[in-house]
Amino acid sequence: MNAPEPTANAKSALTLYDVALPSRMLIGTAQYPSPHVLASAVEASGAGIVTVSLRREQARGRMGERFLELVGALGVRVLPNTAGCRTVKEAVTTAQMAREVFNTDWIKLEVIANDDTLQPDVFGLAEAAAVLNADGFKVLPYTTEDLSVAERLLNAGCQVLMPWGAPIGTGRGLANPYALQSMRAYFPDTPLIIDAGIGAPSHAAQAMEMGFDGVLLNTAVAKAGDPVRMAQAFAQAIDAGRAAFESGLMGMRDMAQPSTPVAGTPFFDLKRGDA
Amino acid sequence: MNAPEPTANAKSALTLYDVALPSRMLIGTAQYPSPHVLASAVEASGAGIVTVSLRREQARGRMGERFLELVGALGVRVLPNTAGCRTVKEAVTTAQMAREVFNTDWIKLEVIANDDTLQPDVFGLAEAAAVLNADGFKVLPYTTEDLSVAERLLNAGCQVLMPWGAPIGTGRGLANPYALQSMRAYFPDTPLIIDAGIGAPSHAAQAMEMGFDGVLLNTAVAKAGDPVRMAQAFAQAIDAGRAAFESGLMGMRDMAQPSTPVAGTPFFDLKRGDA
Amino acid sequence: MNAPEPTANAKSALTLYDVALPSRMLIGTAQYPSPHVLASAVEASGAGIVTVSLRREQARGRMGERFLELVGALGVRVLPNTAGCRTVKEAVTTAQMAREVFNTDWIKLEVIANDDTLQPDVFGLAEAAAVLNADGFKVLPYTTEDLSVAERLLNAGCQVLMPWGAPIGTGRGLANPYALQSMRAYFPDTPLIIDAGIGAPSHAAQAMEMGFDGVLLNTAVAKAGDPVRMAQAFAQAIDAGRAAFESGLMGMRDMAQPSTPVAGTPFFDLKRGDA
Amino acid sequence: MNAPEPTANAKSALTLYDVALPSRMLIGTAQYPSPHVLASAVEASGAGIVTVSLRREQARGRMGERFLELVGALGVRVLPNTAGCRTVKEAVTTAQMAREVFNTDWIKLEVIANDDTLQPDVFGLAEAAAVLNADGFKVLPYTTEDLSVAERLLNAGCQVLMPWGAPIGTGRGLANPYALQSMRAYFPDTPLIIDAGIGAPSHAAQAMEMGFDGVLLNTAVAKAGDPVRMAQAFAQAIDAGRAAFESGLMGMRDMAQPSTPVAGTPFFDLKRGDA
Amino acid sequence: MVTQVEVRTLIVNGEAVMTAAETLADLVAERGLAEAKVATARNGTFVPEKARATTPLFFDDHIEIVSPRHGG
Amino acid sequence: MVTQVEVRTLIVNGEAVMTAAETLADLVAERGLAEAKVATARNGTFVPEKARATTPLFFDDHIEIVSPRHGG
Amino acid sequence: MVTQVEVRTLIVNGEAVMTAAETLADLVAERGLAEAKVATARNGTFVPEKARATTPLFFDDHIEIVSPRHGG
Amino acid sequence: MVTQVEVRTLIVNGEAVMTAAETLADLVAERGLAEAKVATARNGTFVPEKARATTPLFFDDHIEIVSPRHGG
Repeated sequence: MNAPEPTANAKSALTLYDVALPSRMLIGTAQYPSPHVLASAVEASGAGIVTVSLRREQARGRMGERFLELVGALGVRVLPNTAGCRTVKEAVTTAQMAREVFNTDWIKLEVIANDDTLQPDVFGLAEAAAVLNADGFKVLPYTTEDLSVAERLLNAGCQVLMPWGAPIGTGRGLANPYALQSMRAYFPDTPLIIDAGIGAPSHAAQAMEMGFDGVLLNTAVAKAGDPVRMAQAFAQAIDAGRAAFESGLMGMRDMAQPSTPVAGTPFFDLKRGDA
Repeated sequence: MNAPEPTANAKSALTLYDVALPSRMLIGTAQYPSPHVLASAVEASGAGIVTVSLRREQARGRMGERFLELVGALGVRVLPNTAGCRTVKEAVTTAQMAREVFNTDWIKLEVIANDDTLQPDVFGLAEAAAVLNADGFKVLPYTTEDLSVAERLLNAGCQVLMPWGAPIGTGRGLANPYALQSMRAYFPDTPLIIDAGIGAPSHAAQAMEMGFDGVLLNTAVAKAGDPVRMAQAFAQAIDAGRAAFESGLMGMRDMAQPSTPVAGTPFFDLKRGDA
Repeated sequence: MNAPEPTANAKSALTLYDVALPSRMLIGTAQYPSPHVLASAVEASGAGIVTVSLRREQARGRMGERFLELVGALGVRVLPNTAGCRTVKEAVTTAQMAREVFNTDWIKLEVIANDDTLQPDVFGLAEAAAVLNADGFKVLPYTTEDLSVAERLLNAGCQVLMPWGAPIGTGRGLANPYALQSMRAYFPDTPLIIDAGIGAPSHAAQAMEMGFDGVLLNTAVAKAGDPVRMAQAFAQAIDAGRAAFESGLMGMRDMAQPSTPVAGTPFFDLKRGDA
Repeated sequence: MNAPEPTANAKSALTLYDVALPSRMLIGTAQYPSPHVLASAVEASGAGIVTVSLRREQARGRMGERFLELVGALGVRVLPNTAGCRTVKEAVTTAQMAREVFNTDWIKLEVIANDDTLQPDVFGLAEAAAVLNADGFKVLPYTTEDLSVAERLLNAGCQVLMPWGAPIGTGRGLANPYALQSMRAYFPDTPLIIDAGIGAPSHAAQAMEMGFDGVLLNTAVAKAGDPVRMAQAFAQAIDAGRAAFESGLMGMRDMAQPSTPVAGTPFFDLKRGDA
Repeated sequence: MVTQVEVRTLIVNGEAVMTAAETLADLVAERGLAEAKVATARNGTFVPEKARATTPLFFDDHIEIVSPRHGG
Repeated sequence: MVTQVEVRTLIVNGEAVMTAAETLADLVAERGLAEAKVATARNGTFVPEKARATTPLFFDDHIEIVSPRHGG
Repeated sequence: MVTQVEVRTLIVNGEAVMTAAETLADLVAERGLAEAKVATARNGTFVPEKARATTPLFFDDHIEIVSPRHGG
Repeated sequence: MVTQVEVRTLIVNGEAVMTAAETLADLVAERGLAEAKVATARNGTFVPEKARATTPLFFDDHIEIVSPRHGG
């Protein structure tokens, strides 16, 4: 049977903060048409980590409880975010609240600079990362491809970085593949997860082919016509991209080169005769 | 169990010339490090069609026989090509020889214009296609994204077109995605297979996301460090791209848009107070 | 008057069909807000060739006469087109009518394949080019980047080719720079003019930097907010791109390299001390 | 002498720190084959600002004096840089030394993060900018397209920003045009100069078409085969790009649209008859 | 004596036209274009100016009369 | 004897609220959240669950009470 | 009695070959390919297997004998 | 009477230098740069021209003396 074996990549599974994960895909839990679709999409993705958030409680806490039950049933690790935070203090307090409620010291750290691009405020990000690392958190910072910011985050104790592909929710793919390639080359040993901006499986595959360690996405799955099938498509594409990276991609050439052998081509002498 | 099911796409399998195929991937048989790797790569790809060629016989026909046995054991359909042909007559005669030896009326028609780009000679291609269609062949022409050439080929009786992604063996991916998208839109009902130039799974996924019906490739698998695993990677990427196309991809946006809900963001009033 | 001086590049001026031209820019005469703006834009462009057309006469021939007067006053060479022609016969007859009315044997040959892309029907184009060359015309065919079509046109007697940048009126710039670069390399001695699809001066400069011999455009000037100034902008960009091509562009590098000298950098030892 | 006239764009000339400049081009003084070529290239560029540096004195100060004389004779404003500085202290001290020697309070502030990309250390940059602004400098920071860094620099008192196009000396053009466009939109009123990475006039024109206020470059001119002519080519391209921006560029379209009028096309009824 | 004039229906520039013109030159003159900068074709084939006078017209002929216009 | 209850105005989750709660634990209980999976902050600083009972409330305190939600 | 055999020079697969074969079938057999999976062309035109025995060979004929091979 | 001159080892522009100069101004003059267009720093801190004469030198001081050069 010639079907691709999804377990084939088991030996190269991703390890973040000493935790071995079953997949290089991380998936968000927002914007799905229904809790059922969310659960099915997460399952179809094979992701070992889902991102979650904290929001002001509603309906006497019932909403939060139902969500926790839903996520708990998925059997995956939760990664709370600090989405929407604009300052170091907001991000730190949100992280601390998340640690208590979600019972995890992992945090996807977002400190947002503006509404147009939702890009990280790299100063706030670095400062919050230092505070949270000192407070015992395992910080996964949402950052840019900036090497000086990356270095600051690593020095602050982060062991994983999550550079953006493109602004959150734009679905543009890798806006600056050249800089991302530089980042990959500059930090060969740091787990780097592309987070945000991924719009299609081909984008995710491209990131993996470049050697990134994983991809975190949400909108492209949740807002697909069929989120469950799209989740599976991304999972396949991420596996494919990683396998390609590990299998050794051919280089690009400027000039064409026949695949079929030239030696023994029939009529070759006739041609010369014609010329 | 959250593994992607490779059979999920069964219902959307590709049909070419009324033949239902198990996969949207077509794979070449040239340039592999060994017959064993070739066989394993084809199997890993799940492809239902492999391309083959005719070359001047060597070793009293033993070479051809061994190759036929190898391909026969794969249990797939063979698609002979006319690689290396420069004229209509060469291509037609090669096709006729192939029909006899391979016992199939399918032909991947190549009429090559020059060595630098190995691009089709579109005039010779159209003429040879007409001759071969009249002679009862099922022609799969290797062509460009040119709509006027495509129309001529369809009028000549071709029911499948195989536009290039980029010149053979370059691995550049889709050199002109804009024109290929126009082609897809202009011929919504014709099976269109991207043939040549594909260098990475992400390229194949992109083609499928654009709505192409399949991908034919050779060098990117055969020349990979690990061809077998690369074949599987391409198979996954092609499945992923097709699934994404059928599942409805999100559109691209210029402005960022939060995935995590904005409503209920903590500290929101504090922020206003600060401002 | 701030018009660019067409003599600036005198020594590298373009020669087409043995006619020396004062500029590498060719400009269309359609879609301007007024005849006055048209005249001023052509003048500002410095172009030595303007394209014109034939349409069914209106107002007892007055319209055509006024247009001829307008163009005549510009002191430039007219290049009639066969825009809108779909068949060889239409294109040939239109060319013959144009020769009589405009008193020139130069013809911009267009044989259009479809309305979506307005791309050349490459078969009709090649056939019409052969007919017109035999009839004594100097044919400037609007073609694609296809090398086999180009070769056919040259064999038919064309001494200039005009490949598209992108479909007419789209303003997308060079849709397939890789293929255009191949074309330039493959025909080093044939005058190649990029015709259609140019939307901005940077597109025109890019084409010239790649070694193309000239640029023909219309919509990007005529539909600009200020067509006269835009015409001049294109003229400058085309001059700039050509000058850059002739002056020897630096190559691209992957790694950064300081422009300011490294030797003698102050504090260099302090740094080592710190490290 | 064929130098472009800097007064051509007089009404749209660039103003930085209340100083009106004759040109939107800024040019570096390094890497030229000879002092004479340097002087001629600067003159041909029409630039009103040249960048200079400080290096350890050699030859009893004669080298510096000759360079100052050379630059003084150009009649342009000098903009000293802090190239090669890695720390805030180095950059601040270098700026202070430059102020004394060059007798200007303008400084192109560079704080470099690493040798691979020569990208700004955005933390050091922001801190040094604050120190230097407080010390009375007019700071022109070499920065990235990062909006949060930009905001920090503006808050520190910078009135001009100089985002990179691509890493210094790579000649790649605009590596992330999407993000640069966001930056332009986000800071509509701040003078933004593209600094570094520009390799060809078309790159410079593109930046200007996007609405950037100027371009600073060095290697692409100094390392050209003919630096003087290349300098002029860049000047033209920058003028062209600015003029295009101010003249209102046409939008891009997906579908082709005839430039020649459709109404009155001959043979139109015949065609219908044929169909 | 009464001269009988034959009137034909032609398609001129895409529109049906009734005319008594017997040659293409007549037709061009009838439309006030004798001196105009126009070119002509009959049934898709170019008719040079000099040949118009000797080019007869028949029922349902398709005539094109074109003049210079802006173009791209 | 009458016990006098002091009522304070707080900002809870961005809205002005009148409450007699004297501690953050009281407030959480008053809103029916004593057993709920919520986390709390007072004036921008995290208050762990165990500290709520010893966290007094003052006029115009800004209190956040948050619970799990989907996120990206 | 002596049978005289005529020997011809052909171009087979691009190389000059001296052969006594009178038909294409003879030539194929002479090369040990009678049972092999090969296809043939004479002077650029396909010769089906069944027609080989009736296909005579002449001086300077260009013969192609091809067999299956890998291809892209 | 003999004046005893103290000689110090400094790092000037990255190289170890033995000098009797007591001030930065002395050092600059010693190197023939009294009239030259140079700027100076001591241990990473800028020393304006006017302050050189009052800037003493100590063992192992790091001195930078820089002059204009081309730059990008």
